[in-house]
Amino acid sequence: MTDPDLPQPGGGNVTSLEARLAAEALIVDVDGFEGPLDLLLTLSRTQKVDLRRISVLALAEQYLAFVDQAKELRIELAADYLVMAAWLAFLKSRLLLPPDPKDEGPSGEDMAAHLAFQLERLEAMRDVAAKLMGRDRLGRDVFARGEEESVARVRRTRFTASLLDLMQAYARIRTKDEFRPFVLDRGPILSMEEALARLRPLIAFAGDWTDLSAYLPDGWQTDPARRRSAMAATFAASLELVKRGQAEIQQSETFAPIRLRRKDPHD
Amino acid sequence: MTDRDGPSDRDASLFAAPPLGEQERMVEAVLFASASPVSLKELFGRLPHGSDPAAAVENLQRRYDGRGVRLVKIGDAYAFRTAPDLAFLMSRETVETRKLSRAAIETLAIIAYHQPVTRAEIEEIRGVGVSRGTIDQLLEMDWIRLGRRRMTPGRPVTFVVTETFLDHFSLESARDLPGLKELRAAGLLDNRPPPGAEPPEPSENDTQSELFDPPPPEGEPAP
Amino acid sequence: MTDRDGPSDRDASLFAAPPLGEQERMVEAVLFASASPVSLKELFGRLPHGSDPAAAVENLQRRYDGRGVRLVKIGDAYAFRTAPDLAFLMSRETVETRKLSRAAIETLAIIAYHQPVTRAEIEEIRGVGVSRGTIDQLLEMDWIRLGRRRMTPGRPVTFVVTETFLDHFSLESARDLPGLKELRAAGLLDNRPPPGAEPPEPSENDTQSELFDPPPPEGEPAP
Repeated sequence: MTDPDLPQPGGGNVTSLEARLAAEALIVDVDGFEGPLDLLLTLSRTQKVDLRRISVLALAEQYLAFVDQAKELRIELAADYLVMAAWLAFLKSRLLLPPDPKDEGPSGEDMAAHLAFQLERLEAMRDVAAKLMGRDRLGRDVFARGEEESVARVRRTRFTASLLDLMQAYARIRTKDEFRPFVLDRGPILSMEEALARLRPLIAFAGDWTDLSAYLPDGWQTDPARRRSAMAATFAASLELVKRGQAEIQQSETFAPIRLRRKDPHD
Repeated sequence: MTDRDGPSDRDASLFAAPPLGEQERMVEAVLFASASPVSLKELFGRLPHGSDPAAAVENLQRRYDGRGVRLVKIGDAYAFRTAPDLAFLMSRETVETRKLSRAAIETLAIIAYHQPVTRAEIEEIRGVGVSRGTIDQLLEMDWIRLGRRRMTPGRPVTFVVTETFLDHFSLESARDLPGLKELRAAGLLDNRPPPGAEPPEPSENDTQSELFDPPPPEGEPAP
Repeated sequence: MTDRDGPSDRDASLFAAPPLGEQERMVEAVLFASASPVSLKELFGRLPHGSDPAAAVENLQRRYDGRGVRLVKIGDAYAFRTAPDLAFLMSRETVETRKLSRAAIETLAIIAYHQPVTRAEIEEIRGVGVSRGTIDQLLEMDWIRLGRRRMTPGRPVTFVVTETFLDHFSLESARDLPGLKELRAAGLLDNRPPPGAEPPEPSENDTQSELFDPPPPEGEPAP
């Protein structure tokens, strides 16, 4: 798997036996890799140099050789490994061919530098993750009060919920809503009973003259068919309220807005 | 009891007991971290060979004399206890926590995601009525409060979440709550019941698991 | 908080704060009794009116310096913890902590060092998708929480570490993370987009955030 065509900086002391063993170990462990970047980082270690001085070209070669070998051994590689292989093949051609002045886009060097940065950053994160896990940890190195004291005096129930509860509850409601059976959806007809049931509590607050159209239910104003039905039903319902002496109605001239207000029983 | 092992003792010279001050620190840490009172015999077993826990306990007891906590003897064991005159400070420790009901958590979620939201809107989103007690409970917990009245006929009151709510859920603002798509992407939207909750009715569970295959529905503003 | 009311203040003379030594005992008792850190704000609420818990904590911290238990600061809160050098005595107290997967450990480290960080950024750094359940697990352990939404297209949610995280890893604040300065100096915490990358296209994921676009209304008490 080490590529004989490519010089390996600092890697000259790797005997072919070691290399073969390493290659086999990689094949066996392919499931253990966490994605192409992880594999690249492992491959880069065979170069035995500081990640900042790594040969990205050699690394690309190593990766492509690895993918070829996996194919030969009929190991099913996940799509992202193949995407990375395609990208590295592209990068390799960019690095080997003289730059085409007409070609726009990033240079091979920039792309290689970014890959080196990504590898360095991933390794740095792994280092600090290990350092973090090695710190004095609660319950292992330092300890909290073992016997919390509580004086049983005030017994108060406190209700609580976690953020997960909250988010899951919301998801539950909203996804349920999406699948509301179609038949339950309201048709374009608002019945007078519905309009009356709606208007009755609303009118109780309206001491001032208010345009009838303001009482149309939400979502019924835009669609003309729904609007007509809602307007008719609401108008009929308002007449019913007037008849019962609960409201007053007026229209200043023909086609002017119809206005409605609460009628106080004491008036 | 203080000088059991003379310097002639071979073990003691090989594995010299730590100085008494150090033993005192050790006893202090062990008693502090232990979930129940610790006997002298147990301390003897846990401290380095040749230690004298009785002397260490005695010194410690003097050190904590008059402090906010005391080293007290319970039976033949020792433990730290709050000084009796400060017991009044501890009364808050005894709260019993209970999970919020499903109706309450759903109502709360709708308020958090759609605030300011009216009661009618909550009912519309939940698809069932919201009992007065649920709103009252959330108000009493100081997780929701009244917002501006909606400028629509009837001028219904709206509900919004409070600072206390944000505090409890460690949120900087309600806007930071993830949307449905994000919930799904984060793997939070699955049909596993939330920890501690009773499993949802099977019928609903079935519907839900089917919901995750079609393109994710968007959260849409309440009407 | 620091300047206690002078004797001229009528309230202060009626309900005079206890002397600082007494306040110290009170803080000691409250912190000793609690296994989890107690914030200054909470101490302020529990101590008698006019107390200065900050000063009391400072005195206490000095008092416990070098003892078997120490008074440590965790974010804005304080707790007593056993001295790390005595861990060897505590084998009996050790609780088997849940084994975290390598993916979870790395994700946690990335959140800690890059916070606030979006899921996409975590995936970019690790070079692999964050598996379902990893974020979930860290949230459940209360080691991470939601931060502010990123003000970029799509307004993705971000993650930050919690006080529980700091407490667990004996950190006073996230600034004390090991190697943080070196990483920053080496530019490894920069958000460096890949060369030639298109600026991320606005995602259609924004429905939810639009919900919150109008400024949150001020609550006015119901008449």
